[in-house]
Amino acid sequence: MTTAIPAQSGAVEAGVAAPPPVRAARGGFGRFLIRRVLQSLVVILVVSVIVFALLHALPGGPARGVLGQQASPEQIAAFEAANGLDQPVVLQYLSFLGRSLTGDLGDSYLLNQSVSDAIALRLPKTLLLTGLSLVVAVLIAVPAGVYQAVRRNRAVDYWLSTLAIVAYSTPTFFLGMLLILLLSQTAGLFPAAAPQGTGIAEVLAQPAALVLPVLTGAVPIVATFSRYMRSATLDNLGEDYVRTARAKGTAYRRVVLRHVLRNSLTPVVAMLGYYLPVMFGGALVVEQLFNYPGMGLLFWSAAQSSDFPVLLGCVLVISVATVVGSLVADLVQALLDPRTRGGLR
Amino acid sequence: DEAAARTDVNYALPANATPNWIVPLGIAGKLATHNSAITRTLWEPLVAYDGSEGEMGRVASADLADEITFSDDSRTVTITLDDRTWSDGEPVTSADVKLWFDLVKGNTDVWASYSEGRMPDNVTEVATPDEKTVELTFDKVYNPEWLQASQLTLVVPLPSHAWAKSADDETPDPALAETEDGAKAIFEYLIAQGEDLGTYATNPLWQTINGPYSLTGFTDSGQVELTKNEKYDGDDAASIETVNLLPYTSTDAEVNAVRSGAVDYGYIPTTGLDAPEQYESLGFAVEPWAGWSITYLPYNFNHPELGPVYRQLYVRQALQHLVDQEQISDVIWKGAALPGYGPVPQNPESDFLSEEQKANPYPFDPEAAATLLADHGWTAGSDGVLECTSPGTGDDQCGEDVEKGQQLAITILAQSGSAETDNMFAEIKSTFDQAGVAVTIESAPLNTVLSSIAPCTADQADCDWQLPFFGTAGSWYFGGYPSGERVFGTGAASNFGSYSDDELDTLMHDSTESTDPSVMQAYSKYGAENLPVMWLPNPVYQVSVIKEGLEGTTQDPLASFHPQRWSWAG
Amino acid sequence: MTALRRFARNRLAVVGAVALAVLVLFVLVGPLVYPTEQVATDLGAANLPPGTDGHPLGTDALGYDNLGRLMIAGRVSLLVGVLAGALATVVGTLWGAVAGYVGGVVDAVMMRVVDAGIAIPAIFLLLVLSTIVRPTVGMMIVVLGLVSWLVPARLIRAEALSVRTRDYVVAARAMGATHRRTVLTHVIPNTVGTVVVNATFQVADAILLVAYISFLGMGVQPPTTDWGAMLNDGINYIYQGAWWLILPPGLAIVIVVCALNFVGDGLRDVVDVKGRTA
Amino acid sequence: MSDVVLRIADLNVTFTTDSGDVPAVRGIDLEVRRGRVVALVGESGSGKSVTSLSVLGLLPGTARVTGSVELADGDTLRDVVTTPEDQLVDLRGRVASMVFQEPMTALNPTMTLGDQVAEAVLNHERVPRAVARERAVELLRSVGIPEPERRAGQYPHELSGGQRQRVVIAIALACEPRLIVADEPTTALDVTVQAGILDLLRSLVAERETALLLVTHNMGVVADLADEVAVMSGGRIVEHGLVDQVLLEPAHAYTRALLDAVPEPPPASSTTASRRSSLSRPGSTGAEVSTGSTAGGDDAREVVLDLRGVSLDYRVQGRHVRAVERLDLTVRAGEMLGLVGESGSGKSTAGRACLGLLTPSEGEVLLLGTSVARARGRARRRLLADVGVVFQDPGGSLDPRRLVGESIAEPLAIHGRDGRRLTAAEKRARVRELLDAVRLPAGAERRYPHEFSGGQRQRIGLARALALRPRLLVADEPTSALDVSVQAEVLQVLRDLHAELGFGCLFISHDLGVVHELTDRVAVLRSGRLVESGATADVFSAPRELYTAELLASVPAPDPVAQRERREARLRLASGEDVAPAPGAAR
Ligand SMILES: Nc1ncnc2c1ncn2[C@@H]1O[C@H](COP(=O)(O)OP(=O)(O)OP(=O)(O)O)[C@@H](O)[C@H]1O
Ligand SMILES: Nc1ncnc2c1ncn2[C@@H]1O[C@H](COP(=O)(O)OP(=O)(O)OP(=O)(O)O)[C@@H](O)[C@H]1O
Ligand SMILES: [Mg+2]
Ligand SMILES: [Mg+2]
Ligand code: NI
Repeated sequence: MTTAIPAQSGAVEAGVAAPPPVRAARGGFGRFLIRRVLQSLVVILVVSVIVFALLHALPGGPARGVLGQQASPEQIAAFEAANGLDQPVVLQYLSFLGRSLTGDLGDSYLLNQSVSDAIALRLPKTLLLTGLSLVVAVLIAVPAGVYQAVRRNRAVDYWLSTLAIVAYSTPTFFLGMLLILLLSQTAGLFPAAAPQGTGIAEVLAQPAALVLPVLTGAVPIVATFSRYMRSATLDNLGEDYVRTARAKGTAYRRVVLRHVLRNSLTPVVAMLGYYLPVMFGGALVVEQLFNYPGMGLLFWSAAQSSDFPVLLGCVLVISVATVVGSLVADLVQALLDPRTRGGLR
Repeated sequence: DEAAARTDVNYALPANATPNWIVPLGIAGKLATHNSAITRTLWEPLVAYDGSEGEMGRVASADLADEITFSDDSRTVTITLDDRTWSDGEPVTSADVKLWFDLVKGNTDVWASYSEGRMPDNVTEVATPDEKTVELTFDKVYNPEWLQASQLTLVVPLPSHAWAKSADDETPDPALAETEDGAKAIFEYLIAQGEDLGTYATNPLWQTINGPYSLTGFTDSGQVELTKNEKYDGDDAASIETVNLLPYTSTDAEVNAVRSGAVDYGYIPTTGLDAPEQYESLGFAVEPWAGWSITYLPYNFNHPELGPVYRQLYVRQALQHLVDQEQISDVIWKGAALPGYGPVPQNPESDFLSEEQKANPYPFDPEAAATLLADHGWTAGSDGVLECTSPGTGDDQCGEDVEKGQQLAITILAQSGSAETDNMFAEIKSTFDQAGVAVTIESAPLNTVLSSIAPCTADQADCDWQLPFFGTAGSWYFGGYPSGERVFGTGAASNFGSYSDDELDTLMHDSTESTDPSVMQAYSKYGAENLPVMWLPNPVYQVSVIKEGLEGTTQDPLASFHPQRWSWAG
Repeated sequence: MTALRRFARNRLAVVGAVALAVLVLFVLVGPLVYPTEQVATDLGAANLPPGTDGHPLGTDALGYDNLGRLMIAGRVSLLVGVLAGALATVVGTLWGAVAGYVGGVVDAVMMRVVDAGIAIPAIFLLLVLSTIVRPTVGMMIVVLGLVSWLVPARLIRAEALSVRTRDYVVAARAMGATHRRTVLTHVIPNTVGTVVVNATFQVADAILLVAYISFLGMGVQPPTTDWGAMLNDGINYIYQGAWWLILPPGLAIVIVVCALNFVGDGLRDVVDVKGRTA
Repeated sequence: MSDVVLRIADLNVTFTTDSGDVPAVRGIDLEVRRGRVVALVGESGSGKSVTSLSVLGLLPGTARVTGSVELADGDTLRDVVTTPEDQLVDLRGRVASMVFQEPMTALNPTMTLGDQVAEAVLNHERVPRAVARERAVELLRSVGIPEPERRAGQYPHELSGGQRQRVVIAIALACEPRLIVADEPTTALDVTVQAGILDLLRSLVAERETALLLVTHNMGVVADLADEVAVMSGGRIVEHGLVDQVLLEPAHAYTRALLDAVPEPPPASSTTASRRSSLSRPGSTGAEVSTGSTAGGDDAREVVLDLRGVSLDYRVQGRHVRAVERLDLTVRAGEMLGLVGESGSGKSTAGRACLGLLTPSEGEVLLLGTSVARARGRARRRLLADVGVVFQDPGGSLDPRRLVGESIAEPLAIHGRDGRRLTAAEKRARVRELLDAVRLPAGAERRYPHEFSGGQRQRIGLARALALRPRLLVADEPTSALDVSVQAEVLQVLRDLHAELGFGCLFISHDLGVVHELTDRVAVLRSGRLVESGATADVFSAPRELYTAELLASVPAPDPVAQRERREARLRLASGEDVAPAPGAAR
């Protein structure tokens, strides 16, 4: 082990020769950020290498998938030559890397679109829908989880737990179908399709159509987050500081909201960091079920049809989202819990 | 009534397949049927040959040819053109046909429908004696039916007065296409324009049309709006004012749209055939749309161990006896797949189909299968799996190259992702297992299956696949003329299992190059009896739901839609 | 003994444990009590509604008795679900706890590995894997574990970051405890709430994922099946109102996950010694 | 209505635990009147904290309460036992407030201290947030937190134990309640600060007629502050009376035993005649003998701990703050070194550095001759096998999710003994032995830390530190939460063990009495610097530094009369400091 002694507590950074006080602060965080960005670049690079390698490990190459079973060997050869697939993988990767650096992600084999266009078209829509789901979910799940923890082992807690589990173990697809069947086709309250149209504005102009897809996307997240929230809140309710806060005459509700809530957000924050790539990657099932072509569908069909440029483009977008999500989660946690700030160095 | 008042139709495109090409010159990856169907409503082909009128044949009203006359020696064909004009008022002329030939000839490397020795290679001369006549000379004698159904149909007269240029600001000059470089430049230009999806509804190039519809809307998400072409002067005029082609992300999304009334002509999953009432009560007719296709499992005749076994006709017969096509079609596919017994598509019926194929030479009969195998020296081993115990070439022996102790154990590599396919193979496994033929099912996505079954020889390492399936949406779709040289011909690219049979080769050769019309039937008979592949029920193109009152919706087995024939009753 | 009693005091946990036991009996002993043909298909008796011909839950598209099928399917689902869930939880928890506890370079490297794992979409990984591996139950468990340990790793690391600043962890360190010991006896037990919640989700995920990877060709092979696949097949019949194809597998999954969750809660109660203060 | 602020009648509290019911309080009656200070003393684990918690209705859910606890709100008496939670909220902090025994964990780790204090103000007064925050700063100042403006923005983990305790006190004072229940409010405080806090409390009582229920084990504090004393033992009040009477003429045998156990306070200062307690502990002679031998300078003994010019920094809001400056310390085998000093002076920090938990920014820590900072892996573990540790925070340093038995056995599990793993039975036997040594009942090993009283937890920590046979013991306030009788016994155990094993010991404490009695040499820290060190007897009898003298003078004596004298002496000293610094005061 050559690392710093782990047990050193959070903000303690003993042993570093004291640099000038004020610059130390900015330097510390600044250096942390720089280091994280560098690490992130490495992650993205590694991911692209892995994905590239895996793609090329697939038997047969993309030509069959793109051209279909009727394609002749000449056509396949022509396709491979045209797309540089006949070159050594390393060269292919380097040229991909070179182009990506200039912002050119190449052209889709199948869509008759450049990859950046294809992504630019779908990303905002996906972000909007999954983002809304996430916001709705957090707004419901956090209070629900806290409430359950406060009512631990009472009937409400059991019922909400069961509900969360049922919601979670129902395939999203089935859930969406049920919602459509009940709220759309039987009750006629909302349309069965998500808002159609290209722009965000157009989508937002049809709020009724957003209800079902957002709900379908939100339910599993509510189930997840509320469970984690309940558990973390339970942990914190047992801490001594809760007693101190109560002794001050802080109402229990306020104790929970002001003290316990913040300290219990750790798992939810970690999960939120994870949902960022999910948001960028799209929610396939919701997109499929509600006729809302987004990133999920783009990626899925590209994977199915070996549309390598699109696949790689999507993976790049998702990796950026991942590293950003992980960084944001770390920062938010450090913000919430001063003891963990040592990790930011 | 309500239907009569409507002037538009909403048609659901196949799930997760947004249109992305309208130029009548196909390039790789842009050949999806819905693309060509849209193209055909804008530009009529020289010869239309399809099943849109109930049986396969030429549909003269939908093409630009007037008369097609073959010379006595069948080497040349003279085509006179209908008296038609482009939407900008220019007449459709023989030069427009010539432009197509020039462009395709100069760009065989990129034109996606190219196949060596076929169009345009087999045309040695394109003569245009006058404005309305085209004379094609072929390199040898071909079957005229074949020529009409699968070669001339490829030709789409192009507006030479508008398209024969290589840049926006050039003046079109048909002569440019006659040079090789010129042809390349024009082709490139047109393709480049075609790659700009956003301008499909506005690019002036695509406004010069001669079909019953014009393209008035094309969104990024793939929604297409076709509006009746007022300048159309042919026999196939549209009745519906506006046709909206709607893209869907999945069958479920589409079904929801159908149920909410957003779609007039759509499709449902096969399970819908179980209880059609649920759609009928919504005012839809449920109609399976049979495709002009066959579905099969290719035997890998070059598999190191099983190849010799597959090469025994009696083995193939026995295995075919074990496939209960009727039950599978009825119960598992609920009628959304139709039994197929040979190399010729059986729906709709045609003159190509032989009585023998129709009658199914190898009906489901486990006992017959058992007898066949037992008679050739196969006995069940201790694990119940049949084993060759009597190798040799005698009549009651396993046959050439089949070794003693060879087990009849087959791994089927099946396309994944469809409940019907999964169930079909579960059923096949069950019956095969009971007959002592051990079956292991592996499944993989279509792409993976297709990528791992290239034709191979026994000494190649990746020649280990045994019996693959890639036919959830039909294994092979034919053009108008269902000749199988590309699938079953010795050494053909799509002859994955390396089947090779002299007699079938001859029959297939004749089917394109002899003028004897009965040759296809002979081919159908031989293919049904000799079993180059294992025949399976052929899934329909889709199970359509069509709004009551929408007429003229005869479903073309070539899977193309012809909105100009549609109309609202009343 | 006290742990058992503490567990038993949570009545729902006991109910959960009993439900799990009953389910295990159902899938293991059930077929002995209620034998049905689950190998050979019978298309002649396919798609029967409940109650016909002595099929209490009807038959499926291949003519298998649905009740019997539920039992057979449960074997795969329970085995894969629980083991894959356990694998993902164990690997993820250890990974996250070590990263969070040790910190520094080790943490950076370990968490960047997790980032990379999350950045490679699972669909894609499964797709590639499906062309490489042969689908066996063991393989499925490994593959499912492989794609699902990342989230618990992140979660537990976040918790470990704060647990490691606690005095009792510092104390362990001062006593010369190895990283291994500290992580196993102090860090992980004090993140148990999150671990337990995550574990139940992992099991639910795994059971449903089995059906999903069948789609990619990595699922169980006929004539075996699993609850997720049964449920997926059944959903196709949703508009026909064929509840008997949807509800039984759906309920089975929900019961397993619910039961595990309640058992998890019970376990939590065992470890969560402080209990309620309110 | 009379002046009664709190009336406890027939209070019974029983805890439900896995190992059966634990009766903690068995029928006590107590009354606290306006302006009176009632001290609750008694054996560790006798139910003092439980009683005080019940006053505010803060007992955990596992407690069953019968009887009545009435609080006077204006003119009405309200029974806390039956009042629903939402109405209690109004009483807490306003009518009665509480100082918790274990300050280390009593504060919310993620909220700034200023906010936590301000919250108490905001709960009962409608004032703007900014005003509340200013008030918080003032409160922090009044409890003697240095640089309160800056500290208000800090988080609890950035404070020393004593500082945290003062924050907790500040919170309790925030709304000027009619009753303050203070559970060992000065355990973590050094004597000077303690004296300040006591002065503060005394003035509150005098000026605002605040009633004070003071739980403490420090007889000096009792003598200094209390009007009445109630002595608890085994959940009952065994004796109750006025302070002079109880302390000087104890009636109950237990009280007598308790007073007997009070360690002899060090001489108040060079200028004050120390009034030795008539009942000197017999063991103290032994200590003095060993002191004598050390003073003689036996440098041949192995050095087990060597701090050479060690400086330690913390990082606070991005700035490096020096907590310890060039500290030199040596502890030899068999030697006990007392480390004393004001709260926040860096004692615990130095202790942590000895264990390698902090890396010095300057200097070097040699543990048993090896640098801890450089030892890694197995070597480090082997090194630490010979070191016993007691943390300042007895509650926090025990894993809440492990049984006490497991915690005590942990060093055994980590290191084994004599290079060999112990069997479960051996471990169990050793745990019993240790529990017995620190006077915890058998069966304690099967309970969880939170089920114990503060003093009991502290003994658990001590037991853990002694589980192996250490060559060096680093003990950070190991007896602060113990009542004198238990403390005496525990110290005796320590002494016996020391005699047997001959370990070196760094004994961090603010209890100068204990230090005086136990240690051979003493080092005095102030603001992170070593200001004085030498043989304990010498330093205490003739401090060279004024600071040391001040420390000594602040030690309260367990005799009310004597304490009054000491207090005056201290005040004289404090004012004298301004006039004429003592000669030789090197600042
Ligand atoms: N984690 C930390 N971060 C920042 N400052 C700290 C931290 N821990 C302690 N300090 C500061 O360092 C100084 C010394 O603290 P230390 O805990 O060593 O005091 P101490 O002598 O043990 O006091 P006490 O007797 O009150 O426990 C104090 O001013 C304290 O505020
Ligand atoms: N939550 C609990 N569960 C079970 N037993 C408890 C609990 N809290 C306290 N006890 C027990 O109740 C008794 C009284 O504890 P209390 O904390 O009142 O002691 P104390 O007089 O304050 O002692 P000390 O001086 O050591 O703090 C002890 O024996 C303790 O073990
Ligand atoms: Mg106490
Ligand atoms: Mg301290
Ligand atoms: Ni290490």
